[in-house]
Amino acid sequence: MANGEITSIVIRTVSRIIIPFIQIFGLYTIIHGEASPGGGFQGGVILGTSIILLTIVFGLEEAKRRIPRGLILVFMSLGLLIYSGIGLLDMLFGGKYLEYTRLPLPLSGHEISALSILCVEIGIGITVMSVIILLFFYSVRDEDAHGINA
Amino acid sequence: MIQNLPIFIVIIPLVTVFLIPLVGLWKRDYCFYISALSITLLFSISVFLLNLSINVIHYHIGGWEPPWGIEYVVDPLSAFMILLITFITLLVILYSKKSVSKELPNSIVEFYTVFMLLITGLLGIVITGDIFNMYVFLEIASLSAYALIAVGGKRDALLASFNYLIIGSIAACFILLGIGFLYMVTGSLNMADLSVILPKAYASYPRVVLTAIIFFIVGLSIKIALFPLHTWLPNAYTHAPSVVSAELAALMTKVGAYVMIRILSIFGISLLGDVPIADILSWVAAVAIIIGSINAIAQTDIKRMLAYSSVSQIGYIVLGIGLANQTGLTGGILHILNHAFMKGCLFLAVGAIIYKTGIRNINEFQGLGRKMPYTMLAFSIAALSMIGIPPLCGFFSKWYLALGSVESGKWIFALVILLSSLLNAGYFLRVLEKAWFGKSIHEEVDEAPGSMLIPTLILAIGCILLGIFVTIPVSFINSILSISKLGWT
Amino acid sequence: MLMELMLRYNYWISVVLMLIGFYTMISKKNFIKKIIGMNIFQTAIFLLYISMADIEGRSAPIIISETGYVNPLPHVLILTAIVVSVSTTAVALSLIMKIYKEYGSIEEDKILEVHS
Amino acid sequence: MIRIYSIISLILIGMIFIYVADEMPAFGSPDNPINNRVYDRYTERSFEETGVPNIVTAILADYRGYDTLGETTVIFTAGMSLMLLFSRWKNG
Repeated sequence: MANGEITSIVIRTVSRIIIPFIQIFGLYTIIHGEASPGGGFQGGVILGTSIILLTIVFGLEEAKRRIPRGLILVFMSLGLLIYSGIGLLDMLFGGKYLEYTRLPLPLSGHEISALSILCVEIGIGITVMSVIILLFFYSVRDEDAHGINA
Repeated sequence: MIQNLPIFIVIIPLVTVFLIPLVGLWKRDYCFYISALSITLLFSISVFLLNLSINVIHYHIGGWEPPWGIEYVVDPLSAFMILLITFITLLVILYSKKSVSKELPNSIVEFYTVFMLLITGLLGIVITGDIFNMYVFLEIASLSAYALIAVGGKRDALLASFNYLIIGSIAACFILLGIGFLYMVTGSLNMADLSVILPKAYASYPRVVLTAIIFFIVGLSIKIALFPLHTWLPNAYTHAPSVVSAELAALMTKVGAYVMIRILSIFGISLLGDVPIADILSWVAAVAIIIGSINAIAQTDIKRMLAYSSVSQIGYIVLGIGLANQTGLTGGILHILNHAFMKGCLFLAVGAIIYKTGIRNINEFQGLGRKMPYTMLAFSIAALSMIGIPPLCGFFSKWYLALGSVESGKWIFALVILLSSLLNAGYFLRVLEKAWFGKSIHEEVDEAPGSMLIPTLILAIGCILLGIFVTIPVSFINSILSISKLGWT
Repeated sequence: MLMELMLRYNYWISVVLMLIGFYTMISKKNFIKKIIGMNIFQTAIFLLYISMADIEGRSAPIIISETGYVNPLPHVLILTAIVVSVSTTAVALSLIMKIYKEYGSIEEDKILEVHS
Repeated sequence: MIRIYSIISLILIGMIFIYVADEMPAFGSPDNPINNRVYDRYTERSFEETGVPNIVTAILADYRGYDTLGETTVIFTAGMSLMLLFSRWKNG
């Protein structure tokens, strides 16, 4: 229990199995947000919780080894960059900001727009996921430093 | 490209915000240069926009026309506010290099990121023509303000920030409620569209519309710290880092006042004629002016004194809004401009003094005038301007406000302005007397570094110039008032 | 009278929740309780928005049904407002953590004692 | 003391709500003014204009996509604010 990880073999095995499924469900929620309830925020939060589960079960050190701080920072910016980048691209091709149909793709107007919406949702998902992970990492680290469980 | 200029006002700081942490991972000193570069770019764009704004620019984001999509409106008033924000921020950013690396040596990257987010929020609030979009950007600005206040020197900053957060989120909830009520009876969120529909909605749902006004006014009064909802402000400004104090004092409350003007003009004369909201606002503002000044006299901490002085100065702006006539509103908007310069200059000067000496207590200011002559000179100019000595800019906004109150037959407000000028003189002259004529008790203090001194002096010179050439801003404000059609005057 | 109330029961529910949240927010001394109050207040507002979007007998705004849809715009606004609320809560909780580290308490009374 | 203040403000706000809630549009009625202005275009034409069957997503990411950018920025702000707070107060 030194760095807060759970030692029970049942929980460790079950989480090892369940985490990929949570992540798949998160991706499904993001991608299927166009046709059913869901979207970037919801899916991003689900993806984030899978990492939170990983942290709770396998400890902060393991989670940090897999997801370093710099990566979270890059992801946080990347999501927003995708979103605003799409807007800037639209502007580059002569439209207004976020006027999706102006992208020069060999597709019909509303297909381009649907595609752009998908990209935007993915961008939102990335940002939300990394912020959720960041929130959890920081709060856990702080508690460790203070030694409430020590 | 030129028709896309309005969106760049928000996109440039936003893109800077993503770049800063990425560059910061590699080399943290570059954060300052990126921020300064982007603000310079913004400043030049906003000068350009001010010229274009004579014909009001409507920018439909995503190509969707207003009631369905979000619209950006650049009319002279918002162009003026954008120019003010970018100019003051440019100076504050230049000033921040030394100050931040001393006060927050471990978190320069994060500081500049959140600071640019604050700017993004402020610019977004000003430029948008959609009421819900305004709420979103208000929250960006508020959230970053909470964080920026919390990183001030002492642990009290955390408490001040938390208090601000609680009160600020009550305000945000009220504004959200107000938006909800308006949307409930109109079905639209666009400001221009709302002002067309509202008279009809008012006929069938008078109470809902009135309640919406009340919630907006109360929420915004909290955000701009109008007495008696000002309790968060003194602690927040006192404990924030000096750069943040200057930025918030000079701009955040002004943007709140701007939003108040916009919201009131949505409701328009037909609605505000029925209820004495303007009267109530001006009476509350009069009380705020007096109470703020009296509180300021009682302080010994210089930053806290300036914070209470802010409470009183916000009273002036709201008085101008509440007077609801052309002259009064001219005074109010002129005071937004003048107070941004004066308070910015005062907080930057005090920041320089704290940077060099660590002094915050007024009684220890003795002899500083001889040790840091240029900083104290800037401080004195801004202080005299706050008191309202004629050739300086503070006099003229008070003059217009007094004229406006006489015009609407409310002599008592002119008296309030006079009385408050005397009180201002009371607390500022005390500092000036100590600084210039007191016996020096500091031996090895010298002048602040140039990068801090120059922005402070520019603002001080601005105070003089705005006073001498007062006709330029006044005629510009008059053209704002005629073009922007601020409905309730 | 009762019928009148029943016609608008959704508003009354959210009003009661709002008042509970507001009271908790300003009267409780414990910081966490304040944040809980803030969340209740915000959720009550979300409820108000969502309930005013409703149209009886119509379905969720996804294009599959033939019965018509409820008003979709409040849902969108509330998705935005929820994220704002989450962010505010996150910042507030991290502030509370820092306050606890600095003062050793999250009760306003005790902090003021430590302070003086 | 704070209790008295909070009860007073509670009563004030409660009174405002009692004053207003009576008059609000009825629950669930299709004639409410909320459905006047933008409702029709969103529900009838959003699929052909954006190509997305979920109307909420269509508005969220297209019609009012800029709000969503702002909202993503809000959560980004929360993340950066946290980093700022924790980096500043690292050693208490």
